[in-house]
Amino acid sequence: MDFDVLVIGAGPGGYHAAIRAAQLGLRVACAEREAVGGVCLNVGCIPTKALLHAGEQIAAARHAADFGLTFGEQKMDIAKLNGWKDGIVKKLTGGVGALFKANKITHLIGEASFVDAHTVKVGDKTYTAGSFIIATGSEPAKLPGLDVNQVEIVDSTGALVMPDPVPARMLCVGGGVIGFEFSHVYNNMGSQVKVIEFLPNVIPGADADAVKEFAKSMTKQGIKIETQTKANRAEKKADGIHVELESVKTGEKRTEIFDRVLVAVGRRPRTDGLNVAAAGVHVTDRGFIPADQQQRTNIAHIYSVGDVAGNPMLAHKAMKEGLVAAEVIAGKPAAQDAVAIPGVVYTSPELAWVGLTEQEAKDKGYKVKTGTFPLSASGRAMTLQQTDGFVKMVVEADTDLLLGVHIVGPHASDLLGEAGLALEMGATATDIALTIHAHPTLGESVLEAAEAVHKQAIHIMNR
Amino acid sequence: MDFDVLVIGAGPGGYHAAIRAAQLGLRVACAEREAVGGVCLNVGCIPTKALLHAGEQIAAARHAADFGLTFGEQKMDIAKLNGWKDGIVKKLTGGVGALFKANKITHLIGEASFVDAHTVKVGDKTYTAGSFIIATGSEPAKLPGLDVNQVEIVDSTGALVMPDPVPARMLCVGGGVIGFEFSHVYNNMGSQVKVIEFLPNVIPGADADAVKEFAKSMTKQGIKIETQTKANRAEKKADGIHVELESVKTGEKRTEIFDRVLVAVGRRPRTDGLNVAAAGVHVTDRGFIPADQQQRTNIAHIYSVGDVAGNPMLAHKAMKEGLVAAEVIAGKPAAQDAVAIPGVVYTSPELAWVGLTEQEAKDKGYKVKTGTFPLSASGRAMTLQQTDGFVKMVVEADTDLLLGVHIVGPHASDLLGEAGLALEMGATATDIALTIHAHPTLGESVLEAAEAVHKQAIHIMNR
Amino acid sequence: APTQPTVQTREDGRILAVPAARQLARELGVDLAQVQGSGPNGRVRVHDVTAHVEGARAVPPQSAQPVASAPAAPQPQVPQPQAPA
Ligand SMILES: Cc1cc2nc3c(=O)[nH]c(=O)nc-3n(C[C@H](O)[C@H](O)[C@H](O)COP(=O)(O)OP(=O)(O)OC[C@H]3O[C@@H](n4cnc5c(N)ncnc54)[C@H](O)[C@@H]3O)c2cc1C
Ligand SMILES: Cc1cc2nc3c(=O)[nH]c(=O)nc-3n(C[C@H](O)[C@H](O)[C@H](O)COP(=O)(O)OP(=O)(O)OC[C@H]3O[C@@H](n4cnc5c(N)ncnc54)[C@H](O)[C@@H]3O)c2cc1C
Repeated sequence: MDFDVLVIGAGPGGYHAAIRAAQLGLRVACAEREAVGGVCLNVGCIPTKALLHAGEQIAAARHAADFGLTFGEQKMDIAKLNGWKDGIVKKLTGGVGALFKANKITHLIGEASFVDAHTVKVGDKTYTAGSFIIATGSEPAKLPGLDVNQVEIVDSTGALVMPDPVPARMLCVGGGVIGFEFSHVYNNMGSQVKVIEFLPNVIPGADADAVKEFAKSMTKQGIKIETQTKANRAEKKADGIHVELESVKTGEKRTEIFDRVLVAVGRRPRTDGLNVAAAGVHVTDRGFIPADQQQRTNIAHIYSVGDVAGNPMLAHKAMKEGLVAAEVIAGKPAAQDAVAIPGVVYTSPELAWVGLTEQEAKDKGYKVKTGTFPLSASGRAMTLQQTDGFVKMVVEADTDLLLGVHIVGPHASDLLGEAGLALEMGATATDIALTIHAHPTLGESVLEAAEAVHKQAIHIMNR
Repeated sequence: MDFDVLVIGAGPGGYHAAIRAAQLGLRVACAEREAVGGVCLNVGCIPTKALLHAGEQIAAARHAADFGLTFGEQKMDIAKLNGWKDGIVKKLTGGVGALFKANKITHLIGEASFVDAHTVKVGDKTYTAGSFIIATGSEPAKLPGLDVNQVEIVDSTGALVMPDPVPARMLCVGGGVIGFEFSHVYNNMGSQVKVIEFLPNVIPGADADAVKEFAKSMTKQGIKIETQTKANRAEKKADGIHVELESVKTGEKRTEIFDRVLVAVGRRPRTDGLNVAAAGVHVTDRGFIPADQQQRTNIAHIYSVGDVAGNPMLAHKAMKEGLVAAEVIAGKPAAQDAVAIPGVVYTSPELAWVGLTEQEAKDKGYKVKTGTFPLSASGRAMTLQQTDGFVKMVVEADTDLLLGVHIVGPHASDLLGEAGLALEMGATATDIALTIHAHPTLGESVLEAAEAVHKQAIHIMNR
Repeated sequence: APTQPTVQTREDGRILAVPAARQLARELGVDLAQVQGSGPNGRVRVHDVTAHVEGARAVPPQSAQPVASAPAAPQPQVPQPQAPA
């Protein structure tokens, strides 16, 4: 046996699994056919956040006039922007490479495919291992009629390279997390951005009130949102890309012209080239390789983690599952038993949530109480010049048990730490309300939302 | 009896007490001789944070060059800056006034003084009440030899009015929280700033490692820090304010010249004009009016909350104590039983902590383990261009019980929410390590610090 | 009759209890030091306090049990949080 564990894919799921397995004393290999770090570090979480930060600094410079700070002519060096972003990616992927070395993980370069349930081929070599962890991730879903050429019509990977000049008119097809993050970037960079979404609401999965507040702020910032709208086809002409849009409700069609079209209509699991059939691993109709709470597939010594294992396709879920798989293989009592998996849209304001939405809680039969505290009443938000948003808490009425927290606002993702821990600890709104939160912080709004559940928030009237 | 409760002072301690008492159905009055909102809203927490934000935007604009965003000539309209800051204060104090009205709290304008244990005089009227809450706060301590004139030699209140032009050379006497917040503001505004501190370390009370990391970043940003140094006297001359500085260790003296000197050497409780003696309320030698866990003074129906009740002099402590006093008076089972009171320096990076420092834990006899995760290994910190700092966790070795969390970094104050809740809930490092934290967030560094306690952080080598 | 549970006391004298449990104990006049915590390190949660009260109520009041004879103890409406499925 060449290795105790062979991990396929070095995205967040795979590299967390590999490192934890090595920490636990196992002999570990990790195969990767593209770049260490996977989608997340190379063309996902990290480069988008870099661009979002840059875009937000442009907006911040504009708002600085409110307190008397003004600037002369502003210049954006697009090549430098792309280079800076790439530098961060390189630093992080280089870091993962260094961690592989330091943890004595064998990095197998190339595409891995199963020969049988105990053997994997990478390049022209075959390797045996006691356990395998499939962490092959996902790729952008395609939309018929809109062929991605990564120039005018791009997917999330193409959209990461900011063109020079910035497109004047930008269409984002898909009003999910990824679509809005890019729309926010391009809007701040100066594009006129329209987002279309097939469903009646953007950011499916988030709390309806939170989505409403979020969409209001995006609209105020200049992003046009059209729900229940689809894009049928796109054609490049001299004056731009002609896109046929259709109202889902009325069937009415019209053509609009854009300079760049982003297709962001979801992601699908990736198992091409992996030849899992040779190992007898079950793949669902939709291409997922499902796993149990220990991340085991139908074949007991083959594990599946991350995007390929199922929804939600989020890096922190992949990481958790990677750690669980590694620990289980090392004989530890690990399980993916999380009460809730947080979600974040890293725009400004951010939209961040963890746990049940009000509607989900009701659908599950909970008797629900909610408490909401608007950031317009937060002193800290005022000093940060960012008062759009609120904290909303969903609580089981009889027991006061926290069920979900939904935040629109600056640093919302940082406030999720408390909310997530509270859910995992089985905390009540009272536990949060009785905990001293530093003043003046955005976290006080979490406290006030908990107080609002009991109609005892201090800085608003409780009705 | 005119009122069920008469609150003296409308700072955060007083106004929280008044509003909660009203929410609980009591007839409430609140006396205030200056401005509603107290030190905190008028000349403390809020205006400093406004100035800090403005200063940080200047620094951010400079760092934007890293990703290709440059600006022409930058102008700071100081009058507008002061006006913007005052506007936020006005909005918040106006808000408290509106909450008083909406909650039917009688606002008594003027200085309150006890006539006897059941009667208070405000202006030329006397009022009786069932209970009294003393929330008279604190004021800046004075330093012999440095007479505050609020022009060249200022205390924190004078320092809040940014002069035009900004002083070229600024001395801050006192390296505590308030001193550093102002030093950071003035440094970002373009002053050459020196901070002197009598003690061997700045930010007394914070964890030694955290203070070291914090001071390193402040120094890197251009603030000169001299510890074990005191200021003996200051004299205004034609070329500036001549200040005699003395080394505490060697006794060596020298004179340096500044354009503005800030005296920030602590605060002292304020009971002048209150005539507590008439009520028989005990006052300590240092001027505090101590209270028990229910905020009762030695006189059972007279309560004391906030700065006047004792250290730490922090707004969120005042708020908590205000709520407790009100609830106790209303017959509720409240107590000031907080495990820990957080502290924050709102500079960039922020220094924020809650619970025991490593040294305090050791001094209390705990067998201690620690875990530290540097922000230089955080992807989120990189995208925010703010990688100075770390998260340090102090844990009881045998039980894994969390004892303290110490953070230097951006949004550190927002991350305290999780840390504070964890302490109050009696959480272990394992509880935090097993909770999914969204990626990419700064909160992941809290998770990684918890993992580091167990030598299992993913993004660093654990030694 | 059930005997008083032996409650581990920590060396630092701290009784580990979540904030809501501390508040409920005050409300019901329960001495937290007498409550057996079900969490890690003996951490007391809300349901531990209610279970303690119910256990005490099942036993005829004795002078040794301050819980049942606490004057301020109202008829408790006992919340019992359950983790969501
Ligand atoms: C634009 C964008 C922004 C995003 N932002 C966020 C965010 O902010 N937060 C968040 O939580 N999530 C975000 N995501 C989602 C996140 O990137 C994924 O959930 C995460 O990368 C999944 O990790 P993984 O390890 O399962 O797979 P991946 O990251 O997809 O990695 C799989 C790896 O396996 C390799 N591989 C596949 N097949 C083989 C094979 N046969 N042999 C060898 N190697 C193979 C691939 O080359 C790849 O490197 C974003 C995604 C995108 C596209
Ligand atoms: C520059 C600065 C920055 C600060 N930043 C922070 C921070 O970021 N976070 C934090 O937690 N804390 C901060 N503090 C400390 C914080 O302001 C105090 O802890 C807080 O204001 C205390 O609240 P209090 O209600 O006890 O008293 P105060 O806010 O001092 O209010 C007392 C009120 O009582 C009134 N009063 C006094 N005597 C009488 C009388 N006899 N009759 C009628 N009225 C009377 C006063 O006029 C005053 O309005 C800061 C302080 C300063 C100076």
